Amino acid sequence: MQASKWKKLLTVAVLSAATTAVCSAEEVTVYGVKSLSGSFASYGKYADMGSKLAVEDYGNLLGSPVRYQAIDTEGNAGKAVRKVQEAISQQGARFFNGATLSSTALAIGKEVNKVGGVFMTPAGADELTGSDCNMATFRWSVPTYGAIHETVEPMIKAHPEWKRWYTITPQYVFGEALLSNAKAVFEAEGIEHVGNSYHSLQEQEFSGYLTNAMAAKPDVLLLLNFGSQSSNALRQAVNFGLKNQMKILVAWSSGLDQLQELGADVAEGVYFGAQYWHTVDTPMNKALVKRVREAYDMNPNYPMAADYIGTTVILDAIAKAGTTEGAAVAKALEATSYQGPTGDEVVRAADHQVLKNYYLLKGKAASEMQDDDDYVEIVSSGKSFPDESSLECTRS
Amino acid sequence: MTKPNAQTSIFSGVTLAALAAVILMPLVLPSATLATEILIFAMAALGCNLLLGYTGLLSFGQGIFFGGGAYIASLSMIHLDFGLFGALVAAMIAGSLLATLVGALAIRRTGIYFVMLTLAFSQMAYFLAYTLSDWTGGDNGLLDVPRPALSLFGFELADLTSSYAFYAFVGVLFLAIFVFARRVIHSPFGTTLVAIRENEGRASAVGFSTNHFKLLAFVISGGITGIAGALYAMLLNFAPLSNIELLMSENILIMTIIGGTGSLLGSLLGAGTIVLLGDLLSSIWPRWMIILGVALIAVVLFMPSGLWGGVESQCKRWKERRCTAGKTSGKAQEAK
Amino acid sequence: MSDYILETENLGLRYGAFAALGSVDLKIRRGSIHTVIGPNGAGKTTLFHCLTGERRPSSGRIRFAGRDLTRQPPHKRVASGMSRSFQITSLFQNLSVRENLRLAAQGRDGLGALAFWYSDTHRQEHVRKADEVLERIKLTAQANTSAGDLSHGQQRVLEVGMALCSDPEMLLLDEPTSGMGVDDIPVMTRLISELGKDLTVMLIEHNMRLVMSISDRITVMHQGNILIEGDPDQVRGDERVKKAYLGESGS
Amino acid sequence: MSLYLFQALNGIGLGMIYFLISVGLTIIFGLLNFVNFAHGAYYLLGSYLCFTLVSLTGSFWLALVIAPVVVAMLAWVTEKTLIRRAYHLPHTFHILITLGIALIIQELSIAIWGPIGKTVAVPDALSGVISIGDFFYPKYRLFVILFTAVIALALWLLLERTRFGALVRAGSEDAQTVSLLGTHIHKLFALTFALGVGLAGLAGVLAAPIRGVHPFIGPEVLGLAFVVVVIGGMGSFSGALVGGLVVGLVQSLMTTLWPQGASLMIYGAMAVVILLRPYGLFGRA
Repeated sequence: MQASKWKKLLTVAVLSAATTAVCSAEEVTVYGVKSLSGSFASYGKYADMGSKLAVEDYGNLLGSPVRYQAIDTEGNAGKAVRKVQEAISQQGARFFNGATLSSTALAIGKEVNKVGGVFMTPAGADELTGSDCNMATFRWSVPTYGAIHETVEPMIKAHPEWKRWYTITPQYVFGEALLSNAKAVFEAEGIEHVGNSYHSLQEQEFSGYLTNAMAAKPDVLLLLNFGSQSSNALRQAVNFGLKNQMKILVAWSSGLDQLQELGADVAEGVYFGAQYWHTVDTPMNKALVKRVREAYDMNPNYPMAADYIGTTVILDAIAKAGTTEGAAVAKALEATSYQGPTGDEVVRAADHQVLKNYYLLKGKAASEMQDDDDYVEIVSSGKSFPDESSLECTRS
Repeated sequence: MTKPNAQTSIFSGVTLAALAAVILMPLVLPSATLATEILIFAMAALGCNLLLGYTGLLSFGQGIFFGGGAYIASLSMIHLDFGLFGALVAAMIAGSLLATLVGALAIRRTGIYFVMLTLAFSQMAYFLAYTLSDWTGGDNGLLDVPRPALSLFGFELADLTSSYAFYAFVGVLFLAIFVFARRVIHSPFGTTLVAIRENEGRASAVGFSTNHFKLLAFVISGGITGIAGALYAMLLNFAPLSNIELLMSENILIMTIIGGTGSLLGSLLGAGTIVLLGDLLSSIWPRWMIILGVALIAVVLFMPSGLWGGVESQCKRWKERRCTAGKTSGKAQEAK
Repeated sequence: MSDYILETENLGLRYGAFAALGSVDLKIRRGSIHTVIGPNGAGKTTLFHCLTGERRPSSGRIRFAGRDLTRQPPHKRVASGMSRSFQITSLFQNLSVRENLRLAAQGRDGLGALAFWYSDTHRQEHVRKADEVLERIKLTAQANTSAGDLSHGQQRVLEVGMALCSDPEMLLLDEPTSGMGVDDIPVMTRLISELGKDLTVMLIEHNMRLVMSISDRITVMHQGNILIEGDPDQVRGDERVKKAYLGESGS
Repeated sequence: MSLYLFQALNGIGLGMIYFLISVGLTIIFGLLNFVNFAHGAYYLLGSYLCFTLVSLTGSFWLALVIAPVVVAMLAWVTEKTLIRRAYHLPHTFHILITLGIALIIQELSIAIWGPIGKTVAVPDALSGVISIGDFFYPKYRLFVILFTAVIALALWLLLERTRFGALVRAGSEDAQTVSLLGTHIHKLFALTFALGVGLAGLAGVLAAPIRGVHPFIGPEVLGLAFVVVVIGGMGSFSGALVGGLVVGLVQSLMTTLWPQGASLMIYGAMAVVILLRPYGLFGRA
C-alpha cells in the first residue's frame, strides 16, 4: 500500500512539474477563455484563432512581445471559472478575452473584477452590461435591444404590409430579453403580435411550435432562439414550407458559421440578424479579411472577428495606459473610440458596452452567390442602444 | 474485496494515505484551486461510492444532490446570511432530503429500471432548476455566491479568501468525511450494505429489510454530495446550471468507477485522475475526450476494479514476489 | 402453547386459472424434522415460498408460533424465529465464511443494523455467534476463505449455517442436498439430524434415502395439494405415493 | 380542431423516428441483456455518413441504403472486439464501456467533420409540401412515416417469421436455451447487435434532413430512446412502437398545451410508468 501511494504521488508530481514550468511572465499576457473541447467547440475553435492572430499581429507592447494563452472551458462554466481563478492567482493574469456562454462570461467577469483586471467578451447576456456590470467587464456584442431594433424595425420600415408577427422564444433569461424587446418594438410600431411559443432549453424538435405558428397566419415568423436551436427551427420551418407563406427572421444568428451549416437552400430568402459579416465595407474589416485569408485560408466568422478585435482593443488600452495595472487599463478603455471591423466603435463609459453596428442580412439564392461564403446580402445596418438614462448598470 | 477485520481504527494506513495526499496535493499541483476541485469531486465520488461500490446501486442522480447542495448553500448565504457552517449544514440537509425523495422512489425498482429511474429524476431536476430561474438564475447560473470566513460563535478564525486557506478548509473537511465514510463502511450498517450488494435475496432472508438500508445509503450519499456541491459553489463564487446536469452525474460516476468501486481511496484517485486529465489534456488537444473514452474502455476490459484495484493487485503481486523469492520460488503468483 | 409451531390453513396460490397451490392444511410439530416431498410440479416449492414470504398466498393463512404472519415480508419472519436456506446456493460470494455468518447473525438486529456510527466489531455477540456456528458446521478451518472459493459441498453446509445464525426456532431448508456429490451427503444428513434435536426443521428434499432416514414426519404433495402425511414407514408403503411418482424416473 | 389533428400527425411522424431509434436498443437489451449507451452515438454516425454520402454522390437514396449498413458493420466490429468481452460483467460496466465508445465516436466525428453542424437537403422528389386543408405538411415527413412503417413491418416479419427472429425471441426468454439448440450464440449476438445499431444509424439518416447533423446530438437521442424503451417495456418490439408513438404524440401535443413543460412531462411520464408498471406497458418480468 505504501509503495502504491508513492507511485501515484510521483506521477502527479511529474505531471504538474511539467505544467508549472511553462509560466513565468514579465510580458503582457492575454488570456483567451475559449470553449475548445466540450459542447461549444464550434465557437471556441474560431474564437481562439481570432485571439491568437490578434496577438501575433500586435507585435511588441511595453517593450516586449505580447503573449497569448488559451484557457479551455471544456464547455463547462464551472471549469472555466476555476481555471480563470487559477490563472489569476498563479500567474497574475489580469487581461481576459472571450467566453461563449453567458453564464461563463458573467461569472468570469466577477472573478476578474475582484482583482481589478479587464475582461472583454462577446457573450449574449444583457446582464453583462446591465444588472451584473462591473469595472472589469466590457462587452463587444450588441445587446438584445439593438439586435431587435436593428432587425425588426428595418423590416417594418421597408415592408409596412407585414403587420402580423409570430415569435418562437426559448424560455430562459436570454430569450425573454429578446422577446420583451420585440414586444416593445411591436407596440411602438403598431404591429400585431399574433402569438408566441415558448420552448425549453434543450428542445430540438420544432414541428409543434411551427404548427402553432402556421395556425396564427402571421406575415413574419421571428425566431428568438440561437445556435443549433435556431438552425433546427429554421430547417424544419423550411421543411414545412413556411417560407412560401411568410417571411422568417432569425434575430440572433451567429453569422457565417451558421450559414455554412444551414446552406444556401435553407437560407435563401430568410432574414438574419448578425453581429458581424465579413463583407462589411470598412477599412479595418478589409484588412482583417485579408489577414485571415492569408493566415487561415478562410473568411473570418463572428467568433473570430469578435475575439480578434476584443483582444486588440485590450492591448491598445494597455498601450494607452502605459501600464499593466488593470484598473488603469480599464479606465483607458472607457470612452475610447476606434476603428473596428464594423466601422466606428465606441466603448461607452457608463456601462462598458461597445457601441457598434448590428446587421440585417438576407439569404441569397445559391445561383446568385459570388463565392462559397456569399450567402447573404446586407440589407441594413445601424446602432441601437438603450439610452444612457435607462441603463440598469449601477457600478460603484 | 478482502476486508481486514481488525484494521478499522481511524488512523489506519488508508486514512494516513488520504492525509498524505491532502497535504501533498497543493505542493505538487500547479494551483490550490485545482487541488480544491479535486478534493471536492473526490467527496462527491466518495458519496457515489457508498451507493455504487458498497451497495451496488448505480445512481445517475448524484448531480441532483450536488447541484441541490450548491443551490441551497448559495441561496442560504445570499438571502439568509448563513455563515460557512450554516450553509454547509443546509446543503447537507438539502442533499439528504433530495436523496430521500429520489431514493425512496428509485429503490422500489431494481437493476436497469433503477438506473433508468435515477436518470429520469436527474433530467427532471435539471428542467426544474432551469424553470425556477428566479431562484437558480436559470441558464445564467447563480452569481455572487460568497465564501464566508471560518468563524465559530461569532469569532472569526480564518479568512478563506486565499485559495490556500480555502484548500486547507476543504482538506480538513474532506478528511473528516473520509474518516466518517470509513466509519460507515465498517459499521453494522456498512457491512450490511455490502451484504445487499453481494446478494440482496440472502440479505433479506437473514432478516435485513433491505430497502431501509438502501434508503439510508442514499441519505448519507446525498448529504456528502450536497456538501461537495456547496463547497464547489463557494470555490467558484458561482453555482452554474451545469452542476445539476446529467453530465455532472455521469462525471461523478466515471470518477468513482475509474478510481475503483468499493475503495474509498479509489474515489480520491478517480477524481484526481479525471480532473487532472481534463486540465492537462484539454490545453494540449481539444479532442482529448477520445483519450477519456479509450480509458473507460480500458478500465472495463483490463481493470474492472478500477485504478485503485489495479494499483492494489500490482502491489500484492510485487509483495508476493518479494516474499516467495526468499522461500520457495513461484507458485503463489498464480493466486488471483 | 400449541404442539404445532407452524400451521397453515387452507393455503392457496393461484395464477389466473392455474392453482399452483390448491388448499393446503399443513401442521408441523414443534421439535420435529418434517419433510415435504412430491414429484416435480407438486407445489412443494410454491408452498415453501409462501412460508418464507417470497410469494404472497392468494388465500388462506399461515400461523407461526401462535402468530399470523401470512402477510409479513421475508425479513420480518426472521425476527419471528423462522429462518431459511436456498435451493440454489445463495451466499455473499466475495466475503469470508466468517463474515457470511456474522452478517447472518447481524440480521437478527433488523433495523438496529442501520447504525452507521460505530464499528461492527463492537457487537461481539455476532462474531461469537459466527464462531459458534462455524464449529457446529465444522468449517472453522475455512473461516477466512471466501465463500465463493469453498467446495460445493461446503457451500451447501454454509448455506444451512447461514440460516442457523439467527437462532431460529424453526429452520426451513430448500433441498439442502441439491447438487451435492454422493460423498458429501452423509455430512448433510448428520448435520440436519443433529439440528433436529434442538429445533424444528422443515425441509423439501428429493434424496429419498436422506428423507427416510432423518424425517419424523413426511408430507407428500401432489398437484398443489397434500396427498398424504405420515411417518416414513407409512409413506413408504403407500400406493398413492408410488402412483404419484410413477411419471417420474423412480427417484 | 384541425390544429390538434395536425399536431397528432406530427406526433406520429416523430414517434416513428423514436421507434426506429428505440427498437434497436430494445432488441439488443432483450437478447443480450446489454444496455447500449452508445446508441445515440451510432445514430450520430448514421447522420454524418448520410451527409458525406449525399455530398459525394448527391443521392440521398444511396445514403439511405449504404449509411445504415456501414453503421451496422462498424457495430459488428465493435461487438467482436470490445462489447463481447463485457457481456459477463454487471450492467455498470456495460454502461461504462459504451459511454467510452460514445465519447470516441462523438469526438472523432468532430475531428473528421468539424465542430460546426451540417445540413442534409431533403431529396428533390420529396421536397415541398402537400396541402391538407388549410395546412401544409412536408412530403418528406410523410415519407418518413410511411417508410418507417414499412421498416417496422419488415422487422416484425423478421422477428416473427424467420429462424433468426425465432432465435432472437427464444434467446430473449432464456439465453441458455438457444445455446442448447446448438446455435452459435456469439454469432447471433453479433448479428443482433449489428441489426439494432444499424437501425439507430437508419434513424440518423432519416432524421438528418429534418434535424440537421450536430456533433452533440447523441446524448439527447439516447435519453429519448431510454424514455421510449422504458415506457414501452425493455425488450419489447410492440413496446418500442407504442412507446415511440406515445412519446412523439405527447411531445407534439404538449407544444400546443404547455410548451415549457414538454421535456419535464416526458421524463415525469417515464418515472410514473416505471413506478406503476415496473416492466413498462408491454414488458415482461
